[in-house]
Amino acid sequence: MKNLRKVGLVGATLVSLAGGVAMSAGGQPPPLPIEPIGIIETLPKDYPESWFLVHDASFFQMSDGKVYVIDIEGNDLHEQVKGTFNVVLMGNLTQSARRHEIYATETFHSRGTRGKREDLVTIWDQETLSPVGEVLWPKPKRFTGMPQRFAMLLIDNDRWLAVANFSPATSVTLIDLDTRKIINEIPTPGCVFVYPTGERGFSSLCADGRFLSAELAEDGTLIELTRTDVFFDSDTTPIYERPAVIGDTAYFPTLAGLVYPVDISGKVAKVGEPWSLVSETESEGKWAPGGIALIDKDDLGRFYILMHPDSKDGSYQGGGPEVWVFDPVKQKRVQKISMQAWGLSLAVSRGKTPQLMVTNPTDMSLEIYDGLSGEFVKTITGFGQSTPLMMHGSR
Amino acid sequence: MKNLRKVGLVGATLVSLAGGVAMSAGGQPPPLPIEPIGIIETLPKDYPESWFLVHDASFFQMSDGKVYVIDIEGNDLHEQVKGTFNVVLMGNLTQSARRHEIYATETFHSRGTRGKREDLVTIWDQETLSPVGEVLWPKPKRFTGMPQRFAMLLIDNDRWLAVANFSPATSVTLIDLDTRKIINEIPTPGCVFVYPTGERGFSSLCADGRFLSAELAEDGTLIELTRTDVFFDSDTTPIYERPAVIGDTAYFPTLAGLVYPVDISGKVAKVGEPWSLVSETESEGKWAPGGIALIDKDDLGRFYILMHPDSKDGSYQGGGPEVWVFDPVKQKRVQKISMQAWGLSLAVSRGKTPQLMVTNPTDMSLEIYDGLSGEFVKTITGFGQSTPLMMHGSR
Amino acid sequence: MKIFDRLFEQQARQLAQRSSRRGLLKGLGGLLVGGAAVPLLPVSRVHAAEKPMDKGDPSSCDYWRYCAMDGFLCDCCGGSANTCPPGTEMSPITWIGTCRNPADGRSYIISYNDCCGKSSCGACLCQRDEGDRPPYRPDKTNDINWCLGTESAAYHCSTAIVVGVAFEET
Amino acid sequence: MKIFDRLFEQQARQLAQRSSRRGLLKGLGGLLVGGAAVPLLPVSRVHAAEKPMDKGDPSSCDYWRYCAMDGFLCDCCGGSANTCPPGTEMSPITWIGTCRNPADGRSYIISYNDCCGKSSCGACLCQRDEGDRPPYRPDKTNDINWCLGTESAAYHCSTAIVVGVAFEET
Repeated sequence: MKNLRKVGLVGATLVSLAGGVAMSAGGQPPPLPIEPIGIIETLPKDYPESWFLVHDASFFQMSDGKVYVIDIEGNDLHEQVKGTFNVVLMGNLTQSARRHEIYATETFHSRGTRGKREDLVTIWDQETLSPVGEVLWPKPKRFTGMPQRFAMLLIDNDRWLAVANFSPATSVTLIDLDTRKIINEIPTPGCVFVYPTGERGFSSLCADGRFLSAELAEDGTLIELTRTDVFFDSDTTPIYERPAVIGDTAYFPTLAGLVYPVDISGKVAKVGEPWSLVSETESEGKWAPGGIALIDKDDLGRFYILMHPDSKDGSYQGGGPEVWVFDPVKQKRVQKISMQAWGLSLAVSRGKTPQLMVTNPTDMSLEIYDGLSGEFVKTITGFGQSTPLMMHGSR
Repeated sequence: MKNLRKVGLVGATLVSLAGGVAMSAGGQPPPLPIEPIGIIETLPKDYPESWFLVHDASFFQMSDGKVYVIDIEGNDLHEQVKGTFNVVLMGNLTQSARRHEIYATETFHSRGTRGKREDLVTIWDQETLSPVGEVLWPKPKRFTGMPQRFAMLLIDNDRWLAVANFSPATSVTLIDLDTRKIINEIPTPGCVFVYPTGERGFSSLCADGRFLSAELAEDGTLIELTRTDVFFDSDTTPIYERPAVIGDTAYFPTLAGLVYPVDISGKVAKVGEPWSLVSETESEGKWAPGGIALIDKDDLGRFYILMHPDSKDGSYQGGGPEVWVFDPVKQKRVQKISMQAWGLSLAVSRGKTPQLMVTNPTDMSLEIYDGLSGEFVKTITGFGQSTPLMMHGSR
Repeated sequence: MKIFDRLFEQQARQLAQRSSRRGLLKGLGGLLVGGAAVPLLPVSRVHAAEKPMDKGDPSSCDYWRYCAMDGFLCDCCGGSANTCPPGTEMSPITWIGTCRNPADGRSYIISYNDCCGKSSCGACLCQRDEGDRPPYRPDKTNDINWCLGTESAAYHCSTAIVVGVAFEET
Repeated sequence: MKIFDRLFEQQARQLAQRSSRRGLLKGLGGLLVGGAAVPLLPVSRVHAAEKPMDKGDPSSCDYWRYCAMDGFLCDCCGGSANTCPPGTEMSPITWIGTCRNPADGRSYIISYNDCCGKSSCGACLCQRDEGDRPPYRPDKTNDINWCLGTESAAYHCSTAIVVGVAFEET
């Protein structure tokens, strides 16, 4: 742990001194002890609530994507940056608190950006930030693109990891995390990504405006694929592929500012009646959602969504100046947070005092706001980031 | 070639139109033709004088180092950027005009920054900017570090490529460029890098203040290694490892501002009498050389060197506000060029009207100055660069 | 290096629009392909020509072909609006936009073929997203890495190739 | 992100010095190891202590141990002035500097062990180069990638470890 080091630097002579150098006389302090070489820091097995995984896909240098483990309670970079690991070529992340592991999809070529391509999930140990395993795709096809929260999904109490493929044929690869082996690949024609559904299943979102729900058996084989009714038109009334999942409900915002509550407790996704994020007055100002990682939830049952005025065709991923916080059960906005300038992506910490992290796209700094009061807390920057556009509150 | 494309965009209907769309009546222009898909640009076999190889080792993302082929005569990015290729993990570059090839040392790991390490020289074709060959090290040991002009050297009319190793044992790997195979490895104990010497040899620079000169046989075997007399003290009177090579003389500046002319025409390097870059008056202002790629030469027999005032221990790689141009035969400064702000690295184009390219470390832009008049010409920036600290005028 | 300015471009556009409402026309291309009944704007027939007309700067994000663009413009990377830089390979699979050419008033089908096999070009980042849809509509999404069906999955830059006229006033 | 400010630090230092001459003492450590006959500055004995003294901010390039530093400070990367961040490996081979600890007036031998196996940390770039020499003097050069004798050659950040007292006034 870090604090030990601090003692080592300024503490007493724990280590014997350099050969022949005596303790000084005349009031001069004794010399600094010789320090041990080769010490590598480790992290706690369980990450505190104030820790985030900041995923910087590094769009200007995609061979060098990175995840920074950041403690937002730290006062300086030494206290804020807990460690990093690489995630190469537009990967995605998910974390299992139960297994103390972080999973990252990566793509390597034998010669950096050329040569033989290999797709895999790298398994990182939370304590050592070292890779403890990898699962190689027999044929590379995993989804690569802008970072997504639901390109990967933990299923059945973190027993399985489901990973979205796009080649452009779509499917889901199922990994057993005990054996770290691929146990199945389920085709999801016309549908992408993996959203939680039931005890042991997932749903994908389809071009024709419905869900495809997959029910899996105990051994990972497919029991049934079910398509729901059409509930949106991807041309005229598109929804975001980015929900906030709170308990048994996944809230899918639409580009125009409605929210579809989707009951995911059963074996098949059940789409509820949409309601509007935007009041009639706000609707005159053309307020609508916007951003990359534009929505997240807290442990108090609320979701946070980036909003921008004057929305138009093409503005739906551009972020916005405000974050609106909703109580989705009451279908009511409970907080409105104005960014210092503008926000492009957000994430919320777990626990009773949720903290909101927002990417400021002007300088790529991370701004922290208090989830309850909405007040600006601090800016975290200068940690080496390039384009930190996906963040995850630690689990 | 690019200009063809321009015609394609605005030109006549060379390609048949989309099915059924007729030429319009009523004065409306005919629709744009359907354009061919899959066209890849190529470059001229011989690079014009106005082209530079800008090597951006990308110190903040070393897995994503790049070389930009830049035409400084271009008026905008479209005209300036001719193409790019990757050079991974602090590589080095050299170009053979005769072979129309560019050689880059690279290091790959099977998992990006981890896994099995492989060192190699990648051979790039100048016309296609595609790799046309690679030479793999049997055991990785090539020099990696800040970019150097003399970590690689073409020998014997570009028949061989010599590459410096540092593991930290030092040696030179000799590659036959006809067969693209390693033909020898010459140990250079206590000495590093590869400087031209004689018709078929090289010299390295040693910790004890002398050269080690290697004479090679027709087949690449070593005939003799010779150590010169000591001519500097690496503690008290250090020289830069970065010479300007003009004809048969390599000019090695010292950190304090002297220049050693080294006769490299024979089989053994012959160190001449040093002279000072700095006048007595300037010496009061503590002017001294400083920078990364701090020196280069032009085809008029002059060298260019970055200079800074108030030099002190630690300032020798920090660049400077001025470039001084010397006629080394007359041992006389012939030009003094003041940067817009500050320069960290430089390179000079070949030909009768040499152009000077300087890295401005404030914004990492490249500034162009006229080598004859010393006047500022333009700034080239926004081409995706991160840390372009080594540039080469094209050969 | 102005990479953040460029990433921030959409905010700038947004802010500019809030005051001046400029750029409203940009959205039309996308709506048209969606089948919405938006009439074509009147086209000036005064400056009629016998040759196809294409105006604008292919190095600028404002160029009409880039209406559904999200990526680095190949025109700034050693390629052009419709060709790849040396040593890259062009992806055969792609997303599609429908953009209005202001010079002739027509809407064209634009194929945004990515150039692959070298790392991010890094120049002229351009995000306009008009008519863009999330990845469940692959034919209309730019959020996917389209370096598919290529030897390398490394994304370098994006082209914007005219592959047809969307429809024609007769 | 202020990476260029940081790269530019040396220029800033330079300019600052030109006017104020501040920071002149920084060079001493380097000169001492070179064997030059520069006398130690007088050390205040008023605030004597019985415990070793080490003051300064290990996240700042100005910290005394970093006199011959050129790289990212591990203290900003999940490590500390003398330990590596999680999941990296410390290079066993390294370059050496001699830096004066202002708190006790002594000069110490500092070993700048690199931490390897992850890509550039990217935070707290620090270049001071005092006592630094070109790569023909490997023991005193920071221009080499010291990720040698490690499994990976990828450079992440640099530590500054006290490995001995350079000399002692008696």
